[in-house]
Amino acid sequence: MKVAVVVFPGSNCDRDAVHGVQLAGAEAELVWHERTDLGGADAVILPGGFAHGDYLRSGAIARFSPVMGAVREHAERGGLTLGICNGFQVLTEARLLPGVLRRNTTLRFEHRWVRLGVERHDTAFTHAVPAGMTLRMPIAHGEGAYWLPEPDLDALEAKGQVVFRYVAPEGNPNGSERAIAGVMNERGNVCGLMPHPERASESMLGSDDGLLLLRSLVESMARVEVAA
Amino acid sequence: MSSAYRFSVSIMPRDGILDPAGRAVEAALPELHADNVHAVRVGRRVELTVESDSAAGARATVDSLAADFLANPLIESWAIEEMAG
Amino acid sequence: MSSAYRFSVSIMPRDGILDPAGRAVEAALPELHADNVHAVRVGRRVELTVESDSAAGARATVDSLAADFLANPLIESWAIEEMAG
Amino acid sequence: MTLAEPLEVVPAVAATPALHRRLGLTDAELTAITDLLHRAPNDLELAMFSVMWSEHCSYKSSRSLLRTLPTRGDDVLAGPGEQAGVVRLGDGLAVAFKIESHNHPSAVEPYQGAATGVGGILRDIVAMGARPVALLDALKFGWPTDSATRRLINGVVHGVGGYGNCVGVPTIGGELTFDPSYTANPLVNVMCVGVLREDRIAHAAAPTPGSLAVLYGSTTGRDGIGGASVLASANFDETSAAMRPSVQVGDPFAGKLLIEATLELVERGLLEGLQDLGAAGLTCASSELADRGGTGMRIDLAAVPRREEGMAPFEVMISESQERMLAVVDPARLDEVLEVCRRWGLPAAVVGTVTGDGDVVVVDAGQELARVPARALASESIEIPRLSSPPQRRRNAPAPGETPLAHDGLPERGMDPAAVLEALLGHPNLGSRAWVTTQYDQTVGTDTVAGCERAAGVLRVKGTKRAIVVATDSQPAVALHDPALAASLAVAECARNIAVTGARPLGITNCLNFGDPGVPDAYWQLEQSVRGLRDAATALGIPITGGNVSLYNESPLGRIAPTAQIGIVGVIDDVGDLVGPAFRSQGDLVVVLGEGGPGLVGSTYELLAGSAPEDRPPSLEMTKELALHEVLRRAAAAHLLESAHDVSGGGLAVAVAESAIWGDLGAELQVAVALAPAVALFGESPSRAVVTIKPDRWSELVKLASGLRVACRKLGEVGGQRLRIRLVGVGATGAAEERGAGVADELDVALTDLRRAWDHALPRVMGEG
Ligand SMILES: Nc1ncnc2c1ncn2[C@@H]1O[C@H](COP(=O)(O)OP(=O)(O)O)[C@@H](O)[C@H]1O
Ligand SMILES: [Mg+2]
Repeated sequence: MKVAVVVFPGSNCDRDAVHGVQLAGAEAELVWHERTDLGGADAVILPGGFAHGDYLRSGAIARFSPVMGAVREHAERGGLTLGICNGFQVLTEARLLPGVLRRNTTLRFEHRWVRLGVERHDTAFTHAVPAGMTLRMPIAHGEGAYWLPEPDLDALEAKGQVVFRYVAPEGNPNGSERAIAGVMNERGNVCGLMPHPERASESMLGSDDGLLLLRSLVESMARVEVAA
Repeated sequence: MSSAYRFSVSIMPRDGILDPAGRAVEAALPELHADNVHAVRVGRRVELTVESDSAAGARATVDSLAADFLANPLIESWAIEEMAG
Repeated sequence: MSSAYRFSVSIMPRDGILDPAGRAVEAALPELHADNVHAVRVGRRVELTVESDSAAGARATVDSLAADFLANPLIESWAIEEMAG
Repeated sequence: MTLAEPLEVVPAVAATPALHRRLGLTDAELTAITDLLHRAPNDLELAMFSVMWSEHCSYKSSRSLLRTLPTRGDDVLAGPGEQAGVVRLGDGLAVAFKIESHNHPSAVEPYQGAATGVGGILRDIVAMGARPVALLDALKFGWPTDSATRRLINGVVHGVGGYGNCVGVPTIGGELTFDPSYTANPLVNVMCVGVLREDRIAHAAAPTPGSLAVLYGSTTGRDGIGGASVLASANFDETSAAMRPSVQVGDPFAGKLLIEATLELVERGLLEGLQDLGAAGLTCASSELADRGGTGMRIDLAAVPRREEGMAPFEVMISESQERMLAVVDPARLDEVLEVCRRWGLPAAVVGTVTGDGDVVVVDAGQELARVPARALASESIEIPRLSSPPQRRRNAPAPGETPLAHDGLPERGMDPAAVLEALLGHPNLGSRAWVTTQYDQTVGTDTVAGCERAAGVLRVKGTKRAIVVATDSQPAVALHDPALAASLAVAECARNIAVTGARPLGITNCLNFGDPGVPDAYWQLEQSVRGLRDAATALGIPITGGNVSLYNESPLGRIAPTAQIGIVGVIDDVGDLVGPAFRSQGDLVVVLGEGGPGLVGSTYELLAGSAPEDRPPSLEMTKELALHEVLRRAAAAHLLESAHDVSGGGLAVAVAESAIWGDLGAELQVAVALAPAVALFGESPSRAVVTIKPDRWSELVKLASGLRVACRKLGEVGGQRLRIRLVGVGATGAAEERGAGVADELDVALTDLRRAWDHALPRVMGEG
């Protein structure tokens, strides 16, 4: 079982994601953005960073990278796809996930340890998280304010697509609508979140709560049938 | 036989969408003794040159570039202008 | 007896000054099948309303705001336009 | 038109001074150049000399002083003269580190100045073949009471973050100090730390004639033309606004690609030599590579990839366009090198050839435009002897043996120690830095064990048990009175920050920020600081592996406080031995190691309350400092310590309060007052640390400390949600009588109040709290 970690020019959490996946017990391979295949990986992670400098809007340029064709196919076949931070931004720009990540309402880059409430424990990305547990992880981004028009937010919540929310005591760090920190697609195989589980995967670094998410992904990989 | 057309694309937050950057400018105005200024919105401007056989073709290129790439239609509106010269 | 004047301020990297955003956008164009586009520059656009007794007074306010606050003359140039309505 | 036109032929309006002067060269320097070349230089050569002989590149006023610094050590793999110092870490790994200033560019364009400062120091580290793993930023501003200063602060902090966050290097420390002397001349000093394999160290030399010089990274434009000579070595004022030089703009995205491409080139062993392009651009890189290799280099201007049209030869040669590197490549490996650059999307071109004749030669379209001995531009550039004289009025530390003042003559009357403690914690120089540090990515790289907000940043090294510990400090307030003492104090404090974690120091880097060296008392400040730096480093046995000098830090408002910014990198061999600064558990004993002395001058307390006219800065005894560090390290290795925090800004009371705030646990303590309560509680006398231990380890700690002659005194116990400090002893009683009735002899304050003061210190002054 293997996870592909996509490397865009400007990705900077790619090696961190590989390290996290290894801690979760699976193999990981870096896949350069010019490739048009995922090397037969069972799941794919779009890591954090500043793909193509994030100059226009976060993720706007990366969405057109050649590898995104393969990511889209993988996702459409039901393959597990996780976007972390910049990876989440790329997935929304590519319309693989709903919503927009706007500039933080603080107008600043925010590096903070936050706490995440897990709204769904029955997903491929969260099943290892014990019920009622909140997760401590860092955020590190300038554009992470989740936004959708009101009616769409209602629909998103009704369909159970909100997976993570910022909760007390630190609360909502970036002005996200309804404190949304992470969402998934309707089918439940594509998920994105702004906080960094891979940076919270060893207690020495302050928390290992994030490892629960990576372990969920790795365990789910074995179970998910990806259509040929 | 193509010519060069230069355009500007002005991309602004859509009406009704919160614009924290605009608000921040407004908040700074009193210190600058410019409290007679309000309704500030902050957006982006992109200038580019298109090589095309026709003005219409050039315009079509910018139209699609703006809608698919330069702006995010969910939150931004945009206006395209041909620039002199 | 003051009226409201609305202006746009277009702020662009000065000629000769590196424009990393423009460069990154330009580098991405082939993947968008838009290799007929070049000379991309990315800047900012600010829209604002000034209350003033006169058009000239309003204009003066925007002039000084642009030069002292909105733009840095060392690396940016700007153009001010009065907007209709 | 190849060769030297006599200068008189330079078309000049009557009032225009000669070209060499406009380029910042003196008549004497022109004569020296003419002697070196045995002829008059042409304009291009003059431009090359002007940038290479600027203070920034030549260190012409400081070189003779820097030579006195201790630079050797068993573990030093590269010292001063390289792009960065490199010291052995263990397990076949080494650390590269350096600190550098970007003061003047940041004053002009705060965001870009700070961002390109980060980019520049990152490339120095990468040029050693190291992967950057940490940044620290030491920032100095005037009081943020006006909107201009606040914008400056905002711009600089955004700039540091804008570059560092984007390239994915965590910022794990720094300093933020406010002092009116920095109002018009802020200091932006950035330190970078990188890790490399010992056997993969890259050298900035071109030893083999016939090898190729490959310029890769961004294209060359007119960025920072004149930056080296105008921005970095002349004071600027209103009048220079007219001749504003073109500011460098950073592109962190290109910077990130440059890092990755360079590390791949180094890792695959494709390079013979490597240097980043910083000040003086291609002129500096080509002449230094050749000079260090004992060779020459022929640069073909036509081959340089450009961003702009119509650039003059001198513009190409001195351009400071960012994100560029010059690599020396064996022709047989050229294709591989170019392929790596192409894959990372970086323009690359062969722009020169290494030659055997010792000259840097510039050609364009087959025509020779300049020919200068590489060593004349680099290692043998001029030195200027400077006059030194101490200023009239100053207050230095008491000489050894001199009796300290019995009483500091403080405004004790009416002092409520709890209110003073809250004021200190809420002081912008001491309060929480979160307003700044939350704008920096501190955890990218998944190695950050401790980021900003602690005395030292700690990074574990994957694949080993080790951790790198790093800190930066300065003492400008003391330096106004005694620059030598201040430099020593900064070294001592910085090394103490390393020692409290249990780590041992590996090397020192420093950034010397001073005024105009042509003014004798400004030069005296520099000279004294170097002396203090040397003495402290020698006493602690830590080699100085590099640094940076920034002069002409003056504005119409005056000269900055002399600022020797010290950075130290240390290692802890087993990260399991790491000690943190926060109180850990109820019932732990609070112990102070080391003994305080008098002297409130230069302290934060002095900023609030003033000091007596006859008072002095505190004195420093390096043997005591070293002994303290030894106790801290051994105690950490023996797992004696629950926590350890150094006593520095704000004194003992602030040290205890910080440990309490971070641990969310109060304490009940007794402090003996020998001189005056303010000295005991808030004096910043060095060589002290506050540690906590389990009660049953007390005798072990006493034995260890007394064996090394370090005072060890029980203060009390950790517990509760209040900080209570009872003042006891001679000084307390006397002072209490003087203070009169109704004033507490006891400090008793809730942790929540202390935390609130500390949290709001910066937001309050930045107008956001
Ligand atoms: N500009 C800054 N950037 C990053 N970290 C900073 C900055 N200023 C201060 N810090 C961090 O805040 C903490 C407190 O700084 P300081 O009071 O100088 O510490 P100390 O007195 O222990 O040396 C340190 O961890 C320092 O690294
Ligand atoms: Mg300090």
